[in-house]
Amino acid sequence: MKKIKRENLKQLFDLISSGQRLYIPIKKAGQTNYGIYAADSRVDLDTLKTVKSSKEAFFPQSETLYTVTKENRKIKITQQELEGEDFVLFGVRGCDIKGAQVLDRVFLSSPVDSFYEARRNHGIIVALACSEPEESCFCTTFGVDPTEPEGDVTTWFKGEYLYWKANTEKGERLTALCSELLTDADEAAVEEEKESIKAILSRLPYADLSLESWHGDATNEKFGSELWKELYKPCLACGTCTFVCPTCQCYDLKDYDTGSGVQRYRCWDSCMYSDFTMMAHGNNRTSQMQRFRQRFMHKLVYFPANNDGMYSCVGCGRCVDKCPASTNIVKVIKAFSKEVNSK
Amino acid sequence: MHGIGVFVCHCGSNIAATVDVKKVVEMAKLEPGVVHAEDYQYMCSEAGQEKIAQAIKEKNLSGIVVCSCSPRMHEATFRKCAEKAGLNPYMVEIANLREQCSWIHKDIEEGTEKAVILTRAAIAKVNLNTSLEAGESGVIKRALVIGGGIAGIQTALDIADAGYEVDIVEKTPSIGGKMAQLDKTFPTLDCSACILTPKMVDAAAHEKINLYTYSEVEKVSGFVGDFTVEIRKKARYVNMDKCTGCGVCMEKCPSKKAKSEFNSGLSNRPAIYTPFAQAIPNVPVIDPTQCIKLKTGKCGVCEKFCQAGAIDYKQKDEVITQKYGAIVVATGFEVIKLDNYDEYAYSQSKDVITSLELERIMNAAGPTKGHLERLSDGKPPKNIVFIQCVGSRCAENKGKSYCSKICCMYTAKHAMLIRDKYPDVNVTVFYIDVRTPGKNFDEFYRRAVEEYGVNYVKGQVGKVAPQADGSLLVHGVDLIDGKQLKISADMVVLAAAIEPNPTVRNIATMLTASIDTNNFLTEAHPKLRPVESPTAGVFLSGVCQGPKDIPETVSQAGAAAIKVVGLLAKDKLMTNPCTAKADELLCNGCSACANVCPYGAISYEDKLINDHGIRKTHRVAVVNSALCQGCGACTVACPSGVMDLQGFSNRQIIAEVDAICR
Amino acid sequence: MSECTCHQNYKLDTLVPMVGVITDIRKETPDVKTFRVEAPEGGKLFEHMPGQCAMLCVPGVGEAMFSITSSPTNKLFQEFSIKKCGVLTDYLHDLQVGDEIMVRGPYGNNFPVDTELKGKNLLFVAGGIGLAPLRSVINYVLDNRDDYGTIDILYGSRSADDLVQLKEIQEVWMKARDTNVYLTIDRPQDGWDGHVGFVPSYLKELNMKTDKTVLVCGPPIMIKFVLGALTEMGFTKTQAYTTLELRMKCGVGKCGRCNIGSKYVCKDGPVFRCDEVDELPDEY
Amino acid sequence: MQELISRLKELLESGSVQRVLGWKKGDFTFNPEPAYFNSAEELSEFVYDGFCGANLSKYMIKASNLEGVTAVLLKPCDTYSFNQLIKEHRVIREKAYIIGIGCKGKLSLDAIKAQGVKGITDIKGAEIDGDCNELKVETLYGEKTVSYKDSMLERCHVCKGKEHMIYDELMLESADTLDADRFTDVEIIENLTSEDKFTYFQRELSKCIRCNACRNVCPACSCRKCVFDSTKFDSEQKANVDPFHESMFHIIRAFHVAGRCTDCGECSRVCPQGIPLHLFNRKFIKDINEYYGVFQAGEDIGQTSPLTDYTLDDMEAEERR
Amino acid sequence: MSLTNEEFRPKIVAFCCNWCSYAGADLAGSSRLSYPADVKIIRVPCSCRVNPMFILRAFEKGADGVIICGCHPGDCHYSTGNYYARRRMTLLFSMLDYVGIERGRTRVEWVSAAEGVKFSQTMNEFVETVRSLGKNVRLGDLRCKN
Repeated sequence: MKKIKRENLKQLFDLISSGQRLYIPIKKAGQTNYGIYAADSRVDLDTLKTVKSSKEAFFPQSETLYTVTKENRKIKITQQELEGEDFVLFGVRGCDIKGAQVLDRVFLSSPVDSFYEARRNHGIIVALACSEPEESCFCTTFGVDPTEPEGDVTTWFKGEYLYWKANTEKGERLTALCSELLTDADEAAVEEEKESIKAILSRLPYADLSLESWHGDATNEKFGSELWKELYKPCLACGTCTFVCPTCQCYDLKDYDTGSGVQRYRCWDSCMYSDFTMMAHGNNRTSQMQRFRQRFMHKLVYFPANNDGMYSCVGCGRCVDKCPASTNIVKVIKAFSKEVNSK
Repeated sequence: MHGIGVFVCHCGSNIAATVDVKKVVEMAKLEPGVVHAEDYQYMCSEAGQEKIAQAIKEKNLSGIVVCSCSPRMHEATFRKCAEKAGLNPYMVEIANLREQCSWIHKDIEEGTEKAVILTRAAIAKVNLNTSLEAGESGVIKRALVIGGGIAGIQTALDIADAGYEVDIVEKTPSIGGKMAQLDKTFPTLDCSACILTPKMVDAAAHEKINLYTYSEVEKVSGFVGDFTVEIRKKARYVNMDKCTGCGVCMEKCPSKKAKSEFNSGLSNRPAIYTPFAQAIPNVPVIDPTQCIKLKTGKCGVCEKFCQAGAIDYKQKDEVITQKYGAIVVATGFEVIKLDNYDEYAYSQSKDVITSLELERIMNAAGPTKGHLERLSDGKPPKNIVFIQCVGSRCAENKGKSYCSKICCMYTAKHAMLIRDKYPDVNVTVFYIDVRTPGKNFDEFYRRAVEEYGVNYVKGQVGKVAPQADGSLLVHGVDLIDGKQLKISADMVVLAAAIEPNPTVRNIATMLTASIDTNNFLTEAHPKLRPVESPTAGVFLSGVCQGPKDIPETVSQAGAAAIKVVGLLAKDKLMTNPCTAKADELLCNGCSACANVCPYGAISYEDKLINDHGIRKTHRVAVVNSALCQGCGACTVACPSGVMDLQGFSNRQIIAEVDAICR
Repeated sequence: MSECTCHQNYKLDTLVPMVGVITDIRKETPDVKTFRVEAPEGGKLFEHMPGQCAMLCVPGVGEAMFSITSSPTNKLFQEFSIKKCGVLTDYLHDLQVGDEIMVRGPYGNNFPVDTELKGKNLLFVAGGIGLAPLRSVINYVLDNRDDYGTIDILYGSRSADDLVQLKEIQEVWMKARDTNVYLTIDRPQDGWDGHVGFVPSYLKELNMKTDKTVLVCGPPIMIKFVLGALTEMGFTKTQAYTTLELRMKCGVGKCGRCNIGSKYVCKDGPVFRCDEVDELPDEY
Repeated sequence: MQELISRLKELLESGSVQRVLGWKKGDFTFNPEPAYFNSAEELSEFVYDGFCGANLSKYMIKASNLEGVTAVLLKPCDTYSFNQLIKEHRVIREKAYIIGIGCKGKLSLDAIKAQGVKGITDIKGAEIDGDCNELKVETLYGEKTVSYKDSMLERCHVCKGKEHMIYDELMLESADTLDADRFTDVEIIENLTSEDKFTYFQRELSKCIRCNACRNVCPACSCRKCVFDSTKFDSEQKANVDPFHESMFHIIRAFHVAGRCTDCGECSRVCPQGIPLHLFNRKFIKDINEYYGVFQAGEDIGQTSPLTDYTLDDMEAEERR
Repeated sequence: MSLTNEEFRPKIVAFCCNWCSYAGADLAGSSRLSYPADVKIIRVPCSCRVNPMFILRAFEKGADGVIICGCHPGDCHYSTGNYYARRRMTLLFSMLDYVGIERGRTRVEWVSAAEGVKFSQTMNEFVETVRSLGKNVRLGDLRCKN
C-alpha cells in the first residue's frame, strides 16, 4: 500500500503523462468526461460519474478501420494500425471496470476484435473507490464492489491522501514509475474508508433492487409480457442511455468519402434508434416497443444466456441520471418485480 | 454509374491557349467512372459532334461531360447530339472551360489546374445524373377571361379572332367596365361610349365569344393547358332567352330607391335594372336586396307587365364547370375608399366628389344629364378646385405608395372640358408633379394651361373646410411662391388613387398567381414577360397588373391575347423535366415547400405509403411537373431533404462541392 | 449449432474485407444476376461451407450480406446470385467483368452437411431467389453423392422467367443419380408445359414420404406455408432446416442488429432447424 | 391538484376522452415520466409538479394516430409547440383535448446538483399546490434547502408568459418566473471576438455525444426521417465525434427549425452533456426579430414563418451588424 | 497573375444562379475580365436552390470561402427565389459569424447578366478578403487531414 498527498496529484499526473497517454476525468464546459491529460487540464476526480463511461478508451465512439483507395477499377485496402502504445486510464470506478469486463465478453470472444483487443492489452487501469456513492447507484446489485474496484491499481481517497495499491504486474510497473512520488502507507485508513462506503451503500435508495426472475432462461416469460407496451411509451428513441452506458456495444459501420479515398469507420450506434435494424434485407424490429424491449432483454436476459449469467448492466445509474424521459433500467426491473409480486 | 465519356474542346485556341487540353484529358481518365476521354479542335462542329456520337455508341457511354464553352452557349447542342446517339439528353454535363476559365486566366498552369477541377466537378455531377424525360400535356383550346372591361373585351376579341373559343366572366350584369362610366377620353376627347360600345357589341356577337355576365369564378384547379374552372352564374330572375330588352319592367318597378352603381351612387335605379342603357346583354337583373316580391312575396309588378314572360322569381344560382387551356385576368380597378382623407371633407360635403363621380356628372346620361351642377343645391359651380394625388404616392401607410398614373391626364381633361363648356368657371388644380409621358399627352396638358387657362398650382392641399354658406374653403400651399393659399370653391374634385379590384386577391389565390404588396398581380418578369403571370397559363391584362390608361390597357390586352393564342396553338406542351420531386416515402406533409412555391405547383394528398412493409396513410407533397419551373426554392424549405430537384439534385451539387474542394 | 471455425485463419481483423475481382456475370432473370468472384491473383478468396454467407462491399456505396451460392466443392471461385432491389444491388448490377469489389466473410453457420444430413434422404424446397443458398448445398451433395440418400428438389418462382440457374438445373441436377427435380411457376404462361401452382400446394400434391430431411428457403410467406404443408404431411419440425433472412451488419455477432433472443443470426445462423426457429422470439 | 385529477377522472369516465397524456410518478420524487392513463384507476399514479418538465406536444404526434381523443396536459409554453405542430399538419387538433395547466416554473435536477447537492433521495416543495419558494432536499449526506428559483430550468427564467395559446379548458394557477432577458446570453457571445466565439462553441460542442436527445425531444424536429439519418444529402451522420460534424449538426438543426422553433427549451433540458443548445435557436430568433420583425412561432397558426416569407426590401446579408 | 508557391491560395466556391450571375460570369469571361483561378463556380438554377448544407459541406471539405450570387432582388427569373435566398443566407451567415467563422468567408452578391465587371470585381475583392483571413481551420473536417 502506497499513498500520495492530494496536493501532489498534479505532479503524479505530469509524471505519468510524460511517458504515455493519460486518460483521466477532466472538467470542460461544466461537464466531466474522460480526456487526454495535458498540463492545463482541469482534472476532476470528485465527480462520481463522468457523463460518458470510460469505455471509449477501449471502444471509441468512432474509429477508422480501414481506408479504401480506388484507381480505375483497382481497389486497395489499408487497415488502420492497431493501438501499439501503453496508456493509463486513471480514476475508473468499479462500475466502469465491470463494464469493461462485460465488453471483453463481446469483443474478445471469437472472432476477436483486434482493434479492441489491442487497446485492452495496452491499457493500464487505475481504479478509484467511490467515497460518495449517489442515489442512482445500484452497482452492488450486479456484484460490483465499489469499495475496492478491481484495476491494475486500486486507489482510495481518504483525508488528504490518495491511497494506492497495485494489483497486477501492469500495476506494479506503473507504481514503480511513480515511486518517487508515492510513499508507503498502512491499510488501516483504507479499511476505514471501505467501511464508511459500505455504510452508505446500505442506505442507497436502490440497495434492495432485486434481479430475481431476470436470468438467461427468462426469454419466454419476459418477451411476451404486456408490460413492455406501457414501459416504452415515454421513450424518445434517442441514444442517450446507450451512449452513456458502460456496456452498450452496438455499433455501425459506415463509409466516409475523404475525397482521396473512402474511410470505413466504426461508430457507436444505438439499438433505440428507429433505423438501427433497418438493413438491406429487411427490418427485425419495426416498432419502438420492440427496440425498447430489445435493449433491456439483451442486458438482462440474452446476454446472461450467452455469458454464464453475467448481466450486461453494471448498475452505474448513468441512464437513471440522464434519460430525458426519466425512464430507465431500474424502472423496468421494478415494474417486472411488481408484476411478479402481484401475481 | 459507369462509362463516362469526357470530351475536351480546344475551341480553336480559345481554350487551348491557356489550358493544357491534353493534360485535362489525362487527368479526366483517372476519375472514377471515366472510360473514355478525348480532345478535339471544335467539339461543337459537325465532326466534333460525330466524335461524341461515335464514342457514345462504341463505348456504350452512360453519360458524357463536354469541356467547352458555357452551357448557356452549347448545352442544347450537345444534348441534341447525345440524344441522336441514343443517350438521354440529360446525361450531359458541360464544364465551362472557356468563359469561366481560359478567358479569365493567363497563366497556363493556373488555367489547366482550374480546368481539371471544373472537369472533375462535372464528372462528379454526371455520375449522379439520371435520365429525365420531358413530359407532355395536352392543351384545351379554350380561354377564360376574368373581367369584362375594356381589357377583357379586347383580349377576348383578339383571341376569338384568332379562332379560339373564349369565355368572359363578368361579375356585374353587363360588360363594359369602368370605361363605360367615362364621359370623354384623353387626349383625343372622343366619347368613351362611342368607342367602347361597338367593341361590346362585337364581343357579344362574336361566335367564338361566350359571355357570362353577373357571374363569378368560384374555383380553379388544374394547370397550364388544362384548367378546370367553376363559374357561378348568379340568379338574374330574368330568363335571358325570353327577355326582349323592352325595358317596361324597369319603368314599372315600384322599388326605385337603390343607388345606381353605374352612376357612382349619384342617382337611383329600380330593383329590376340594367346598369346602363347600352348594357350588354340588354337583359335586366333583379336585385334581390331591393325587390319587394323577393323580399316580401307581394308585388310581382314586373312579371305582370313583362309580355315576354321572362320574369322568373324562382331562378337559382347556377354553377357551371368549364375547361380552359389558358386564363387571362382582367379584373381592373376600383377607386380607393376615402375614409382616410377626411381632411378633404369628402364625407362631409356633397360637393366634394371624386373624378369618377365628375365623369358621371359631365355625362349626358348621368345624374345631371350632363349639366355641371353642385350636387348639394343643383347650382352651377363658379370655382372648382381639383386636388391631385389623393391617396397616390403616399409615403405614410394612409394611401398607396405608387402613382396611379392616369390622374394627371384625366384632370387636365376635366379642367379643359369645363373651361371649354363653362368659360366663366375658375378651375384650379393642386398638383405635386404633372406627369405626362405618352403620345400627345404633354401637348394636351399644355393646352389645358395655355389655351384653356386652367390654373395649375404646385402644392398640396391641407384641408377643405365646408363653410356655412355652402362653399368650400380650400387651404393650400403654393410651393413655387411659398405662399399659403385659401381658395373659396363651390366644388372640389379629388383625383383619388386607383387600386386593384378587391376581388383580385381571391382570384389570385385560386389561380396561385402571385400578387404584390399593393395587390397588383405580379408579372413573370417585369421587363421581359410583362403580360404573363409567373404561374404558367395565367396571363395579365389591364390595370390588375399595374395602373395604366386605356391605350396601354388595350395594347396589353392584345399582348396577353397573342400569348394565349401562342399557347392554344400548341397541341402538346413539353414540360421541363428538371422539376422538383418529393420522396413520398419520407415526406412530412408539413407544407413548408408549398409555402415558398411561386407557381402553386405543390399540393398535398393523403396517400397510402408502404414504408418497409408498414402501410400507413400520410399527407405527402405532390409536385405538378407541368407547373413546376424548377427554381428549387422548395428543396431548401424542406428540412428533411425529401424534396429534391431533378437535374440539380442535392447529391449532385454536393458531389460538385466535394470535387471542387478535394 | 456448430461454431464456425473459418475465422481463425485471418491475419487481418474480421471486419476488414478482401479485394475480389468479378470474373463472370450471368443474367439469370430480368432482375437477378449471378456474379463470379475470385481473388485478384486467381483462386478462391476463402473456403466456406454450404449455407454460409459473405458481405459484399462497394466503397462509398454500402455493403450487404449475400448467400454464397456456389458449392464449397468448387475450388476455383465463389458465386453470388443477387436480386436488384436497392442502391447497392443496383450498383452491383451495373458492374462489369474485371471490376473489383470488396468481400468479407464467410459468415454464419452452415447446413449440417457433414453431420446430421449425412446419409439422409434430402428434400430441397426453394422459392425464387431462395434457391441461392440451397444451390450451394445441392451441388455439394451432388458432388458427394454417395454420402446421401435420395434427393428431391422442388423449386418454384413467379414465372418461368424468374427461375434462376435454369441451365444448371436442367443440365446437371435433372441428370444426376437418384435425383428428382420438380419445377413450378405461380401462374400459367405461354410456352410452359410444366407444373403451375404455388410451391406449398405442389408439395402437398407430391405427397412425399416423411423419411426425408427437408431444407427450405424462399420468401418468408412461402416458408411459413411449406412448413404448414410439411406438418400436414406428417413431417416434424426437427426434420426441416431453413435459413433466416440475412438481416445483419457486422457479420461477427457484435454490432447488435441481428440479435434475436440470445442468438445472433449472423453468427448462430442463418441456418436453423425449424424447431429452433420456433424457440426464437418473434423478431426474425 | 386534486381538482385536476378529479377532472381527468371525469373526462375518462364520461368517455369524452380515451386516454390522458400526463406524467406518472417516478421511483423518486424528482423523476416523473410522461405517461398515458387509460382509466380512472390508473390515475392513482398521476403526478404534476415542478419536475414535470417534458413538453408533451411532441408525444401528440404519435397520439394523433391513436383511436379516439387524447386529453393532453400542456403548460403555457408547450401550447406554442402544439400550435406549430398543427400548422405543420403533424398533429390533429380534433384528436386532442387540451387541458392548459398552470406552471410555476420547472425544475432542473442539474441546477439543484450544481448548488453542491449530492446523493439526492427526496425533494419536497415542488408540488404545484405549494408556494414554490423553497425546496427541501434530502440526501444521503444530510438535508439541504435550496431556493426554487435557483433550481429552475434556464427556460423558466425567460418564460414566455402564463398565457396558453391553445386549449380546451384551463386548470391550475401559474406563477411569474421571468427574471432574465432572453437574449442576454446571445448578445454576450455576439460581442466576443471571432476567435473567442469559436473557442466557446468548440468547447461546448466537443462534449456532444450525438445521442440525438435534443433532436428527438424537439417538437419542431418531427421529420419522419431526419436528414442526418438519410442519404438525401450524403449527409448521414452518426457519432462522428469530430467537432466540425457536431457544429454542422447543431447549426443545420437550428437552421431547419428556424422560424418554427418556439424556444421551448427542451433541447437544453435533455442534453446529457449540458450543452446550451438553446443558444443556437435563440440566435436565429433574435436575428429574425431584428431583421424581419418580431415573430414568435406557435403564437398564431395563421402567420407565415419568416423563412417561407419575404418582403421586397429585406435587409441584405452584408448589412447585418 | 501568376502566384508564387508561398502565397496562400484559397479554395473558393461560388454558387451562381443560371439566369443572372452565371451569365454575368460568362460576360466577365467574354470581356476578358480576370479574377483569381481560386474561384470555382457551381451553376444552380436559382440562388434559392442553395441549401445551407452545401455551404457547410464546402467548408467541411476545405473551402476557405463561399459566395452566393443571384439575380438582383426583383429580377429573379422565378420572381421570388432570391428573396428567400436572401433571408436564408442572411440568417445562416449570421449564425456562422456567431459560432466564430469570420464573416469575410461568406458573402452574398447580386450580379445581373449584364454585370460582367461587377462579377469580376466582386470575385477579386472576395478572394482578397479570404486570402487575408488565411486558411479555413475552424470548419474543416479534421479526419480528412490525418
